[in-house]
Amino acid sequence: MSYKIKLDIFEGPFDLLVYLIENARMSVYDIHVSEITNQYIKYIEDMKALDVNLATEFMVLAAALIEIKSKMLLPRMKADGEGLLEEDPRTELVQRILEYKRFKSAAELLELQEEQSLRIFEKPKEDLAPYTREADEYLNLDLNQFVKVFHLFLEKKKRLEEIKKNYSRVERQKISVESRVEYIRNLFRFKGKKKLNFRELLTPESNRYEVVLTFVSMLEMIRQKAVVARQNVNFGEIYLSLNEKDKNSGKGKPEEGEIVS
Amino acid sequence: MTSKKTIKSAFESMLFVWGEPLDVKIAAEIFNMNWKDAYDYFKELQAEYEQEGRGILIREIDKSFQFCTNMENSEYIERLCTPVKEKRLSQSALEVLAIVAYKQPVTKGEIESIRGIKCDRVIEGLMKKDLIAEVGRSTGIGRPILYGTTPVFLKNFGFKDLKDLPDIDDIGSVVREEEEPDGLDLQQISIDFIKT
Amino acid sequence: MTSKKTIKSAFESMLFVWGEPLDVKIAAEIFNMNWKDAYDYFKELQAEYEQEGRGILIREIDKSFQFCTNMENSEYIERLCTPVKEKRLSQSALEVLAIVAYKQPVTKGEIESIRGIKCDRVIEGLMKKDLIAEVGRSTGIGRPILYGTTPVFLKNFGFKDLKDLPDIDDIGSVVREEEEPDGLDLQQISIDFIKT
Repeated sequence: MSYKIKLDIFEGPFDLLVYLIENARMSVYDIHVSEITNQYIKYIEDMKALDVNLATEFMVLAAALIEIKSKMLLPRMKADGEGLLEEDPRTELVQRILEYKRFKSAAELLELQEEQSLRIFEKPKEDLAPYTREADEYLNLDLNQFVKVFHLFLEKKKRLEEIKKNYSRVERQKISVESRVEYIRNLFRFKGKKKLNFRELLTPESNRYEVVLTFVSMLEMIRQKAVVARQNVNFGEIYLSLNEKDKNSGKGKPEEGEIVS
Repeated sequence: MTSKKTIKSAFESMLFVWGEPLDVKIAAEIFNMNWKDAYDYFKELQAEYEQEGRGILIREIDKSFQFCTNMENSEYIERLCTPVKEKRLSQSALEVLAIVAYKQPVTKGEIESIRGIKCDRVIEGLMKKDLIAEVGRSTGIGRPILYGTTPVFLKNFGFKDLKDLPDIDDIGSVVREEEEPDGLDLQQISIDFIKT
Repeated sequence: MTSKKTIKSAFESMLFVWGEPLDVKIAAEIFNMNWKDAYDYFKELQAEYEQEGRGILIREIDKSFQFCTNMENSEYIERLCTPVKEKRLSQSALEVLAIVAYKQPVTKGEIESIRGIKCDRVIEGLMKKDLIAEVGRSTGIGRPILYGTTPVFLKNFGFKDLKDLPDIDDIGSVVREEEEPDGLDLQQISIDFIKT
């Protein structure tokens, strides 16, 4: 028999093997390994003679077939004669052939589907430009995420609180704007003056924090119209004078009345 | 002889694939039929689509026919074609939003003292997205702005009103602890100083 | 409330303009309706077109719908114009595609072990055609890439979804029944012989 074919029409060694088995009208479940192996090897040799570039996988299967063929020659009875059959050396090969055949059939089926689908036509998208507007931005807000994030945050915070509780806070005592305003009011009273230099509001020990705090407090008092400030030159002295007209007009705090009167 | 039904079905397919107005002459040639018959078939098809109030119609332009969409649906097509950009809130934005939601009305200082970090940019971002808004001014020193959530916030989360907000255990205690006087508020100020 | 008729008409317009398969989710969002209702409307439309034996039909692909021509009219369409046809897949490509379709997610190694031959080039080709895609990595040694089919595969082969694939265990018998005894397959091969 001479095969005038190119090997590349076979999709792989299994494809060739399946072809040979079917061509020989053999059952996959009862392959005459010796016969098939001879045919298979003959095939490959013919190909080599024709200078066909053979994929190594074809040789791998050839080797596997030869191995199965040799195993078939060995008695499959156990040496002790208990009659237990060793596994048929062809089993794995049969499984693989069957699996390959299943997918080969599936491929044929896909081919049919493809053929039908090629007879169905779509139309391209219309020109959407007349319909397109500016992109709508929308916010993806997920309530669960919202609550989860906040829970995490609260937990973190609570843990921090726990840690803080175990340590006593060592901090410079700081004064609030309110108490500083109060202090400045009292200063006016103690010194019995209507006018004070900004420097006089500070002590020589005042640090930067206190300077800033005093300044902010002064601004707050100006806003409340409790004092009037004057600065004759840039970076010059600031003079503060109690605002005589501040007659409980602003916040209506009783202390304010006291100072003024 | 090809049946009328087959021809009309084929005309539909041809109109669909062709896209552009299809000349009756071309269609007639394909079926080897006379022009008038082909024209009548197209008119029948056109009438069918119109009667059934379909979303696609057949229009006649200079002895050619073409599928087109029903004008009445242009609004929906517009919505279909409008691209949508999805945005998500960042972790910090969600945190600030939660604080505002649960503590409103609230000042920036309070938010910052709870989170222990500056929030100007985040607050700005949430305002831009219309999720929070200025709702007034505190009577405290400096009369700081008070923030609250907006109807957009409720809508986005699907709340009917603020009472719909899920209960968060311990939220009160955690937030309150931080409010104690002598506290973080001043620390916050000192942080600001260092920065500048 | 928008009437059912209006919605179905709008869906038709949208399908027509869109051309590509239109995701039911997108259509549902436009009408603020739930997914299932939108899906049912599409199915109703699909049935209407089918019953009337129209030249255009609606096909379902992966939870999307698309207008397409009736297969029976392909002859006339081809007479009208020469549609750009995608090239048919080679035998080996079909085999690999079948393995991926039925065994997905699947590694290259598994495909090669079934076919008994290397498949790199074929896989590459199928990826380029967007019929298969990387869908993840196996937890096995070397964490090999896993392949699966794409929506393009469903569309090109006319499957609604993966469940639409014929049962593989029945395939063998079905195909065998269709073959004439002593088989066309062999004849086919011998024809090939002469060709080469």
